[in-house]
Amino acid sequence: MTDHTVHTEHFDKEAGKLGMWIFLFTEMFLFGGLFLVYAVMRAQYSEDFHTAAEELNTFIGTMNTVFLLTSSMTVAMSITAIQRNERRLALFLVSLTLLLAMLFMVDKYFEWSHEFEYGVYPGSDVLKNMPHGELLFFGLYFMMTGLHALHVFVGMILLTINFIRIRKGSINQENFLLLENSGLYWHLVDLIWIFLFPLLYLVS
Amino acid sequence: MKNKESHITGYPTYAYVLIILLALTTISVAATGYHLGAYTVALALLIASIKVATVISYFMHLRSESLFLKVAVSGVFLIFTLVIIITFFDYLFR
Amino acid sequence: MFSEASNVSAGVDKVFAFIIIVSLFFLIGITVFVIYTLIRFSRKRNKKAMQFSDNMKLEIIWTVIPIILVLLMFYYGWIAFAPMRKAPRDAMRIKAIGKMWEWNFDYGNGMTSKELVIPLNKAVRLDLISEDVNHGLFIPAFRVKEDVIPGYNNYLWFIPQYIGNYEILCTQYCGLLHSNMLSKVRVVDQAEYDRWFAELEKTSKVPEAEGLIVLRNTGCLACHSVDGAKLVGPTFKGLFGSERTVLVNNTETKKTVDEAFISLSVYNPDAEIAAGFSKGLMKSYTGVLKEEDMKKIQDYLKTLGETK
Amino acid sequence: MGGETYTSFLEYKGKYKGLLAWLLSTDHKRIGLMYFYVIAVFFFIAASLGVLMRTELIAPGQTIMGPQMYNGLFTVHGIIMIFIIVIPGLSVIFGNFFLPILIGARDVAFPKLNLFSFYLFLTGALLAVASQFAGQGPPDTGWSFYVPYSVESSTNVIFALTAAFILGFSSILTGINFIVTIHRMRAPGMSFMRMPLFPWSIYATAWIQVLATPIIGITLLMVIAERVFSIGFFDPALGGDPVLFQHLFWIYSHPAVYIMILPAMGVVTEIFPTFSQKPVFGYTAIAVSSLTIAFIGYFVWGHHMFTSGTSYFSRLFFSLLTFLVAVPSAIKVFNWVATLYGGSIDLKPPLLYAVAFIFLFMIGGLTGLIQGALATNIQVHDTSFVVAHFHYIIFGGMGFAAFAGIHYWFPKMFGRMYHIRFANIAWGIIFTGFNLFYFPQLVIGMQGMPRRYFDYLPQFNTGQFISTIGAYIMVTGLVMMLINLMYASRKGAPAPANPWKGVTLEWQIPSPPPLENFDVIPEIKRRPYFFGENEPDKS
Ligand code: HEA
Ligand code: HEA
Ligand code: HEC
Ligand code: CUA
Ligand SMILES: [Cu+2]
Repeated sequence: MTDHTVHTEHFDKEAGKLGMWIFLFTEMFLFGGLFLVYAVMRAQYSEDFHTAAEELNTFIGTMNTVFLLTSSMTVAMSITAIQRNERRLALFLVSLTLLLAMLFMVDKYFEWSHEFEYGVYPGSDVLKNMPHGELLFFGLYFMMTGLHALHVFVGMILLTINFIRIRKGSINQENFLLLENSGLYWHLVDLIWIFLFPLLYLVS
Repeated sequence: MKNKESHITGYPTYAYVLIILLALTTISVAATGYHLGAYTVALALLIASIKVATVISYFMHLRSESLFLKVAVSGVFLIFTLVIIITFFDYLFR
Repeated sequence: MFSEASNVSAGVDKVFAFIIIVSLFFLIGITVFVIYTLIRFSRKRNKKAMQFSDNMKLEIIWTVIPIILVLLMFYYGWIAFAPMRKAPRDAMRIKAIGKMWEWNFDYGNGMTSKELVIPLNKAVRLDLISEDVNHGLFIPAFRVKEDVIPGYNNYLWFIPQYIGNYEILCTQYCGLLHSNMLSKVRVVDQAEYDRWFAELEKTSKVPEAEGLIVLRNTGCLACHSVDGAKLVGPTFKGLFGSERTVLVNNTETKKTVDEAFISLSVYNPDAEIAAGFSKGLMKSYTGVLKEEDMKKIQDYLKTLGETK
Repeated sequence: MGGETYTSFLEYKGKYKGLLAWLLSTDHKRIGLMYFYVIAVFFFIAASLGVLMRTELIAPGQTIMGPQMYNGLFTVHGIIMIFIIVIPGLSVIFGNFFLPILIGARDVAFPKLNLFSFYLFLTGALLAVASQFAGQGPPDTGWSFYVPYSVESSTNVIFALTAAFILGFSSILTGINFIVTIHRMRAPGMSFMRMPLFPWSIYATAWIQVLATPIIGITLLMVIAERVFSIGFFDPALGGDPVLFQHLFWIYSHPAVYIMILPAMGVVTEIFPTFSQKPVFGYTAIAVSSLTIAFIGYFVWGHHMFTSGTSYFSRLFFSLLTFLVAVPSAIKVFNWVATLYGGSIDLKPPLLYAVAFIFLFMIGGLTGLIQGALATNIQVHDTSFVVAHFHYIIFGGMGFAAFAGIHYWFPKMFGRMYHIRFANIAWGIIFTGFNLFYFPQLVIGMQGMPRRYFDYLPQFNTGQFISTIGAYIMVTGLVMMLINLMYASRKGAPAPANPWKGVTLEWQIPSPPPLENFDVIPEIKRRPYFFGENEPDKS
């Protein structure tokens, strides 16, 4: 794709990792904006936030936390596996991560469709007739979990690519930057959930 | 930056970290049952922060990264906290 | 030199003067110095450049002096600003209601005026209320300005110190006719104020025409005036009974405005486009405007009809 | 172009031919030039809109257009100028072209990502233009998109919001690229304290881009969600908070003004030493003040909201910080002046523009102080005083620095030279027109002429009239400058490798530079800007 036929640059692993970290900073601030809105709204409508949060299913939330935390561990382990050149194990760990991610999404799917059934979805009449604070809570809830789910989805695509490339051998003991960076990304998805979970499900 | 041989973290470390994280989650869920008033949020956020710090330093290997990156990560959290606090200068004193 | 129109204006002007004087000092000083340098050290006169690149003492001086100066500016700015947020308790309270694109001043008990009329030397507190989007209430002569934000209870206050007329402008962008959202403050002496107030009490007892209220509440007046001014759409003044040229399927037709014409224009505006206006600006009000309200509008427009 | 044979990046033939050789190139210099062309075209569009506005304002009442049109014009003028021209502007053009060369690298750290940012940028830019024509007419919210109006307006606001969102992402990716480039690709021996000052300013800028832009991204997404799903974060009818939107908007948009000015400061900092043949005065102070501006600049956003009913305490806080952030700018001004002093000064067009930059930037900055003080801000907020402030500082500052940079690096970029006398004359006309244009705006602003006014009270007529005449004069000069440069880029006399006797790395390679910049990566042994033996060798 490039016209750099004489490119002499060596491959710089540190640069790749640094770039990823900085990208993660921007992701943090992307969600940060939502957290800021959450904080301000919550300070104004703490009662309403409380009642609205009660309607969310803490069990599903907790399960999802467990899924994500565990998947974070498996993806971290897969890097160790690659470093030790245990390819089979790495493949297994990556697929385990994918499986956990899938479980997270399925859970999310049930949760959202449950809410939709009750007429709670963005712009619905039920929502519009709620007290303002509850309306805002659900607005934030959908926006935050929606954006987060989108990130989970992107993460799953990345993991799949990793899976294929480990099998093909283009990710190996010498060269596993992509896996490392995808791992970093995946941990970020986890980090954000760690904050989302108490803020949305555990307000009392 | 030094061209270090990548650090390899052993599997057991990760497992221990996960156990700690799960334990913290349990505490945080259980704590909602008690009515601690305004402290509930504080507690929940405190626990979440501990969890986040753990994930960053172990799963994301910040421990073994360069000093620059450590400073940068803390700087980012610092800036974000300041932004929230400063915004509340408006809302709290209105 | 300093305006005394309100109790805060002189204070604000002093801050202006202070900052401007300091600024001019630096602006002129630095500019003259640069020009001098450009001439004195031009390559013609100075073949070989001196080589120096540091001077700790200078650096410290020109860090500390600006810090002191800006802190002074901050302090004066604060001192002159402080009274603006401390309205006295016994201030006369008037609601200033902003909506697209006019001001209304509510003196209580349903007495509203388009102009702000106030007695001399009395503290006045305006409670700022918006009925739609953000506006900004600005009285340049008084050096006061605050934004009028829906859902907020912002306010401003002042004591007028001279009799006279002053502009009120809207400074927060609020859509199409933002620049026409003007009004006036009239500062008068107590006696005249009492007279004016008594008059206001009398006139505000006369109820407004029902049709006018409907027009206002439905938002028609955003685009149509009742006094002949041309806004987005044609004015309602003199409309009823007049002969209009309209475009039906791109052919010009003459029609006399009657009840049916108005109904059609409102429920299906694109069917007949008044000459000189473009399609699509006015939306259909089917389902929004009830039949009985339509009736009220038609009756009201009749009163605005051609009077010859 | 010297005697030795080499292929410059302009002539280099890779896999692709013709236009594709440019469109698919990952060479930082070609990408820089592509940005340059795109931005120049957009500048021309937005500037024409500005001139139309000026014409409307020549007399009170309706002159050449109605209010709907006028409101659309200043919105699109503002959006294009801010999001497409000045925020990316200098860092994508000169940053791409010269950052790698100045630090002795062959390219940026992620060349493909760089090309990708360019296409994101192009998409966003085209979308912004499309918002003019598609659907329900040009957006009319002002570039600040204040709710609730931006939620209610029936015009093409979503297009504009999406455009700004995409442009933001392009800006973030460029920022990441530059930070990593500076960290990883400096030539051997070039410590941070031996890095030229333009890369320093790009470095500070890149951090703001990375840390502030996502906030506007998410804010715009929320407004879109609000328009599409009526979720209600900001609309008071749904319990939302319009002032919260302003907070979020300015949390980004204030730091954004430093994204605009820092690279501009970097450019002029390169120019002063070259034309006075003297090292930069106070290297450390200039480098550190860039970082200070970037850091403090993050926490002063509230000075745009002094009349929005924010709390008394927060007004005090923001006013204080606003004043503090002015100090590092002052320090830079003093250092530039000291750099000139005692030099052997060659008053060529780049230096003319750079000196004009100091003057106009000072006026812009000092009027900023008036706005930063609480009492006076009340009077001038949302008046044409603010309009004059930011045109002085953006156009007079960043714009003039851009012109300075173009005239400085033109021979290097194109390998040709423009007509110097002609450039001087154009400079004179632009400078005169500029002041005639914006100074009256300061005066009528203080008297209470609000901004975004299509029509105005008769007492402001004189000022507005002079302003419009000034604008026409300035445009004449700008067109002359443009003609001079366009002519020179094809027909100008070939330029030597080092026409200004500069000492930074870009002048040590041929003009235009070869594909990979350096045959041998140079080794850096001392600070930049070393013009002779007199200076003791520091660090
Ligand atoms: C490149 C862009 C840029 C830059 C660099 C700045 C720099 C500054 N700006 Fe400006 N500003 C804008 C772009 C910029 N601004 C824009 C676009 C808006 C309007 C947005 C909108 O509403 O649409 C705006 C609006 C704006 C406001 C809000 C006005 C209002 O709407 O009410 C304020 C208020 O404090 C402000 C202040 C300042 C200050 C104090 C600086 C300082 O950083 C300036 C520092 C510089 C100097 C001080 C001059 C040099 C120093 C000397 C000559 C030495 C002497 C100095 C001392 C003694 C201190 N600006
Ligand atoms: C970079 C920023 C920038 C620049 C350069 C300009 C340039 C100009 N602007 Fe400005 N303007 C803004 C940013 C800018 N503007 C912003 C942000 C707003 C606020 C919008 C809002 O309120 O929401 C605004 C608002 C604004 C208003 C106020 C509207 C109002 O409040 O009612 C007016 C009115 O006169 C105006 C006029 C002009 C004019 C006549 C020019 C002219 O000076 C332009 C003349 C220039 C040319 C004709 C250039 C010719 C082309 C070339 C020479 C190409 C060469 C290019 C390269 C080599 C790269 N602008
Ligand atoms: C967004 C602006 C807008 C609003 C709001 C609006 N109109 Fe109109 N109206 C127009 C325009 C533009 C025209 C001329 C084009 C046409 O005939 O459709 C028009 C035409 C008309 C006409 C025909 C006048 C003629 O000379 O042919 C009538 C009657 C009318 N409107 C009544 C109303 C009423 C009643 C309402 C409120 C319920 C209303 N309009 C709201 C913009 C508006
Ligand atoms: Cu109301 Cu502008
Ligand atoms: Cu600002």
